[in-house]
Amino acid sequence: MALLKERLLDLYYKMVLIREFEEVMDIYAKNGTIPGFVHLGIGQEASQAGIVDALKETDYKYPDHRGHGVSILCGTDRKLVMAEIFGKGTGINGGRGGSMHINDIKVRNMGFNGIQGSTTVTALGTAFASVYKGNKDVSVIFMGDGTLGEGACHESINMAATWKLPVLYCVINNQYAISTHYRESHPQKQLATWADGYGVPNEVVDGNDVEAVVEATERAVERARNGDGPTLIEYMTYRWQGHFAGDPAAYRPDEELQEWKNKCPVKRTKARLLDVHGFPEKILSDIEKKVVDEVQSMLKFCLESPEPDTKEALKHVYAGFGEEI
Amino acid sequence: MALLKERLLDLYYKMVLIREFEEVMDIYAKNGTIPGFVHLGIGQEASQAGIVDALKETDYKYPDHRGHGVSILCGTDRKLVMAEIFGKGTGINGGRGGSMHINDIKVRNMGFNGIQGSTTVTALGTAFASVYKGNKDVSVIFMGDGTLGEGACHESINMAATWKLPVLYCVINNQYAISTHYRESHPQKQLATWADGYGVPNEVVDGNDVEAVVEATERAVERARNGDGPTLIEYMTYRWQGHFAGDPAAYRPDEELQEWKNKCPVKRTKARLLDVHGFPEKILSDIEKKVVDEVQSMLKFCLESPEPDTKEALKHVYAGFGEEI
Amino acid sequence: MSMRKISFGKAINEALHQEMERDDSVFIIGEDVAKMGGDFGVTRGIWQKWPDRAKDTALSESAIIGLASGAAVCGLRPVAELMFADFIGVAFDQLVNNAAKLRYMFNGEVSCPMVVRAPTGSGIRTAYHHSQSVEPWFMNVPGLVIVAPSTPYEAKGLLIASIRNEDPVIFLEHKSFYSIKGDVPEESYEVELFKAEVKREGRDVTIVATMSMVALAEKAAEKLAEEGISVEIIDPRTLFPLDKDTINRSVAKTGRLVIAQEGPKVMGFGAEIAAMVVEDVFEYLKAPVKRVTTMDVPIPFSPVLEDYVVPTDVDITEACKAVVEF
Amino acid sequence: MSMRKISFGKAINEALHQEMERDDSVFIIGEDVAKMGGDFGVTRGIWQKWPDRAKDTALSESAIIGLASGAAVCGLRPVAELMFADFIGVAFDQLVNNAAKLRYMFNGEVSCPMVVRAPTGSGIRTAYHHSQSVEPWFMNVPGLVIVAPSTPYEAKGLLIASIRNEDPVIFLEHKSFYSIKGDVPEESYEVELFKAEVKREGRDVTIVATMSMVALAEKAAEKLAEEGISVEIIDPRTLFPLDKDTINRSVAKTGRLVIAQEGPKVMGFGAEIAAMVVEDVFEYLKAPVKRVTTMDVPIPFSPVLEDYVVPTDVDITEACKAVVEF
Ligand SMILES: Cc1ncc(C[n+]2csc(CCOP(=O)(O)OP(=O)(O)O)c2C)c(N)n1
Ligand SMILES: Cc1ncc(C[n+]2csc(CCOP(=O)(O)OP(=O)(O)O)c2C)c(N)n1
Ligand SMILES: [Mg+2]
Ligand SMILES: [Mg+2]
Repeated sequence: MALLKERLLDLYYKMVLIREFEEVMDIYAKNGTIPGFVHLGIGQEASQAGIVDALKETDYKYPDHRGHGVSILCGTDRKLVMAEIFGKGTGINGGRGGSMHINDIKVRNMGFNGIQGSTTVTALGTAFASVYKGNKDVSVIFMGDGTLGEGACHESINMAATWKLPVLYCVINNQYAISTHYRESHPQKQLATWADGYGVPNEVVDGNDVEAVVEATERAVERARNGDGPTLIEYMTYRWQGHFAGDPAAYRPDEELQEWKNKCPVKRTKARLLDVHGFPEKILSDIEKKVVDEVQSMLKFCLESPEPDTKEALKHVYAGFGEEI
Repeated sequence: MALLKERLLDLYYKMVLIREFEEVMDIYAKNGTIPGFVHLGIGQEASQAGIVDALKETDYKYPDHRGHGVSILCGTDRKLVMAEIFGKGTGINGGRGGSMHINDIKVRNMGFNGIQGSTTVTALGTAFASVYKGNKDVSVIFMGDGTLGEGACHESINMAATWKLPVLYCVINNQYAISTHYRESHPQKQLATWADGYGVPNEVVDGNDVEAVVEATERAVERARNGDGPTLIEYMTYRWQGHFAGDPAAYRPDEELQEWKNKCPVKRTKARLLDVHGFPEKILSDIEKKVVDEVQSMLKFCLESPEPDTKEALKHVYAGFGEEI
Repeated sequence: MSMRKISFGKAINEALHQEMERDDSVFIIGEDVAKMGGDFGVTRGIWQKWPDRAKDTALSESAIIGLASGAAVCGLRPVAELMFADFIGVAFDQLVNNAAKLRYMFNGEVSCPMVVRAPTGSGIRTAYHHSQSVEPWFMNVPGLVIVAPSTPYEAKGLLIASIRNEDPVIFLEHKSFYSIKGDVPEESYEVELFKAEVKREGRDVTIVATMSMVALAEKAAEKLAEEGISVEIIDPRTLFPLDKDTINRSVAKTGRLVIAQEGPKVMGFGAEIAAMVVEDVFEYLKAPVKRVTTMDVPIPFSPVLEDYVVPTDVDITEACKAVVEF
Repeated sequence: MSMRKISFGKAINEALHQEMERDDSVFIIGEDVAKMGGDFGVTRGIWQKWPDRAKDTALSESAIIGLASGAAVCGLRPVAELMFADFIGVAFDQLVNNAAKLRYMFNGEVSCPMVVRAPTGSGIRTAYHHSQSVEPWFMNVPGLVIVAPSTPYEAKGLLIASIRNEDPVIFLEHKSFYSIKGDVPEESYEVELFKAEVKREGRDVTIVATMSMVALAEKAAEKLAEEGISVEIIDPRTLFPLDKDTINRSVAKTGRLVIAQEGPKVMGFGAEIAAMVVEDVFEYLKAPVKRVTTMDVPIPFSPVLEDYVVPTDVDITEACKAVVEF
């Protein structure tokens, strides 16, 4: 079952947007304008855009550390996401978090966490709250293949499976955790089968096929909303860049990268829109141009934004003690 | 394949010994002579004796907190184990650990740990050392059904499976973690299937059938010694007492307890020795008498033992700093 | 208010019942807290009244704390139980890196109103994995609140205040207290957080004591009174963030400070109190500060060993005399 | 000894190579430490030489620390890397309840000679989960050793001593140091553990500083010298257990103490130092002790915010003046 062509076109826009956003971030990370570490999602656009597309705004989303793309699609004013990455006072979190910590409670972007695996158990709480309050919001965790090594993942899926909590484990298998291939650190051929041990439904999908991503995710979300408990989906994909902007990624073979570049999720969607759905080239190139403008205007906003007021550093430590009482 | 009858007779002795030992501990815990918490293994003798019987003295053994029985079968002078439970100066650990912490490095009893799940990762280290040094000692973890909830269990089996470490996970499923039945806190019908998620061989055995216990354990130990990696065995059994000596265990139905008392592993072995192997009643009753004497003589030793010297409390904190430099 | 004597454990139980009654968003979660009513019996009767608001979990402390923090962000008010405070080690990350920082992470747009109840301290012969004093592990982590009652009255009122507080609270219950009785009002009431209590007024020396040490300090004070030494006892009650003023004012008055603390000396909570005093009211100090603490060892099992390493009222008395005679 | 200038990171790398060479029981383990040579490049070249003695793991910090402690009990000498010290939170239990207590548990019949290397501290714009100073979380746990070098020379010598030490060592590497160069002998050598270093002698005020704060203290000392104030700087190097004598003696001489510390003030390691001094050498104190620390907040990301909350040499200078002028 394929997606409606209008939806696919919109997803194309979103994927191109992620690509462009990340490429600009790459430049400004490498030239030193953006401080700290920046983890880019180039190559993973289909999984990022497709998963978010299968969700409602009220679903709780826990992006992983490679989560710029997810964060700009959740409903937050995108320039505020970029400003956060630059550490500006206009950033969605006032510059206190940066690239590794983007949250927006208003759209239920529950934020990335610097401690891998940690959000798998936090998500139990938002899922539990859905059940407690009797609504149907699903808690969706984005996590890398490497992250599956953490003990918290076990405590999470064990509890979610036992209590049939509305949780979705989205394992974005880009095959490496920094330099370590998942086959060197995990015993499974496909990580999805890990969920078999808990009787949790699971499947492997082509993470570069945005339609497959949307469909698998929608099925799982549906199951969670119906009270049938968690699902784990493994999205097979690849990150084109190193672990962080600037990492030369000497640990992996060039041919492998090339092979995955050939499977570019953006190009692939474009081909489908042109060849199968018969969109004229012009519509797509207009989208691409629009995206460039959009990202440039965000960039302008960021570069012109003021630094945070230093006093901000001291705020929001406690709600009920000190300043904010 | 049944065990040789001499071996079964010896196992009978060991099971009767555990039973008697624990019943005496129960009395002295309830009358207040033994301080702190005491977790008794009554009802689980077949699993405890059977697993130890399948091991070599050089294998690394990590008893669980219900581990008196295991500890008296590892080769330690038994009265020193009992003295530890009484907190006497003659205890195997000088009284610093008590019932919850019995260790003896000389026989590779690596000790129980008050933090459930913790030994699953420590055991990776002794298993790793076996591989590193090129010997074939297996690291054997005793753990309850409840303990399987801890995140450390995942990190452990994931690493052991990936590296094919000589580790054996002995899940003693006595069905309850304190008041909580394992079906209420875990999604699996049988916990053994959890290991499927890691591709780790696993099986469920009747934990009250000492022969089945020995055989399954020996198969798994053999596999580990041959470099074929970890195995998980689930031993189905039941604890007759509450969680600790004195716990009324109101949380479980009387019929359930009665049903399992009918499956008494000691009686069952006795019946087999009498009926199948044709041992005369006298040989068995002599064993029973001998055990009573043995336990009474340990008890006498313990009651007459001195309290620890208070100065001992300050020793052995550091090997390379302070007093012991 | 209608007073009657109930135990420390019962006082906590009553606080939970009254808060559950008052506010639908309060729920309890932990190992054996529901059907059995808790390992120490503190949560009895809750599951029977509110079966959907009392959850027995697997042995999964990270999941318990993680779930609580996620639910708190959604506006619920979880009260999680760790069976023993020592087990906080396996959930340390969740408290330190998640719960404590959530509000800061979200730029002040969420709060994390959760309580983690944790039986703490030594004295019941449970050795080094069930007898630790964990407060020092957390007092360097801004965003957390650590509450430590020393009477049934405080236990009830501080727990109610903790549940209503907007930030993550680690609520320490000294496990030797559960059966100790004291006057507790039937009605619901709050004991103010972040406020130290002057338990006894005096002139010559200030003792800062918490939980199990308060009664020892009182015993010491009685003895010292006979010898003409007048002791002021302060119980911080909230260990973090600390009510600095009350302590500083007292030391400024008496000029002498003894800290009575369970748990190893080095970097115990007494370290912070001594440091604060020598920074803030140095000019009033007439004598060295003294810390009376557990020895710097893991807590051993055997009663003679445990009693040897834990401080006594005699230790406190002697420390007070030493600073008065300095 | 043949000196040359190498970086802090290279000094550690050299220590590892030399110890691996010397002793077959030494091995390294951690995330990306083998094939890639570590996230900060500190373990480069080891896997190439000793492929069986360098293990890349899954993201499983509890397993890393657990494996290390089990292997150490078997006589091996693991050097584990945590990619960032902050991740110690998910392995907290393994260090506090297992490694730290193993020897005590076994009645002195085993020891646990392991090293956990952990890049620590703030300054590289990595926000609150990659910038913490973790030493206060562990300084109340008898059985652990915490080592904190502040020069390449110390890094090499202290790491070698740590590997040879019989107890579990948390070896803190300030992540802002890795590319800083200094004189380091080519040969293998030990810098003694449990021994503070007087980095500068002086008469008027003692500064106790560690890691990143040492250079700031030196800068402050230069400025103060121009104003006629003579500063003594002490770097504990082993933070726990502490070399009390060296610090107490210095404070007895100068009569004044300033502690420069990264990490939140409350219950930072400075608390213990201040408390020790007011207990042990009170009679020599001429002024209040002052703690110059990071503010009591999570470390924010934005450079202007991070720089605002972290102490500077000016803060140290002013604190010294304040205590001298008291
Ligand atoms: C608890 C913890 N351990 C280690 C790290 C360091 N770290 C950050 S990302 C990463 C690799 C993660 O790999 P994966 O989950 O596959 O995500 P990817 O980077 O491939 O998107 C590591 C080791 C961390 N942040 N937290
Ligand atoms: C980390 C941790 N969590 C909780 C406990 C408290 N506790 C001790 S034993 C136990 C139940 C264990 O059940 P199981 O593993 O099935 O063993 P059993 O008692 O049935 O032999 C619990 C909850 C603990 N000691 N450590
Ligand atoms: Mg990956
Ligand atoms: Mg059980």
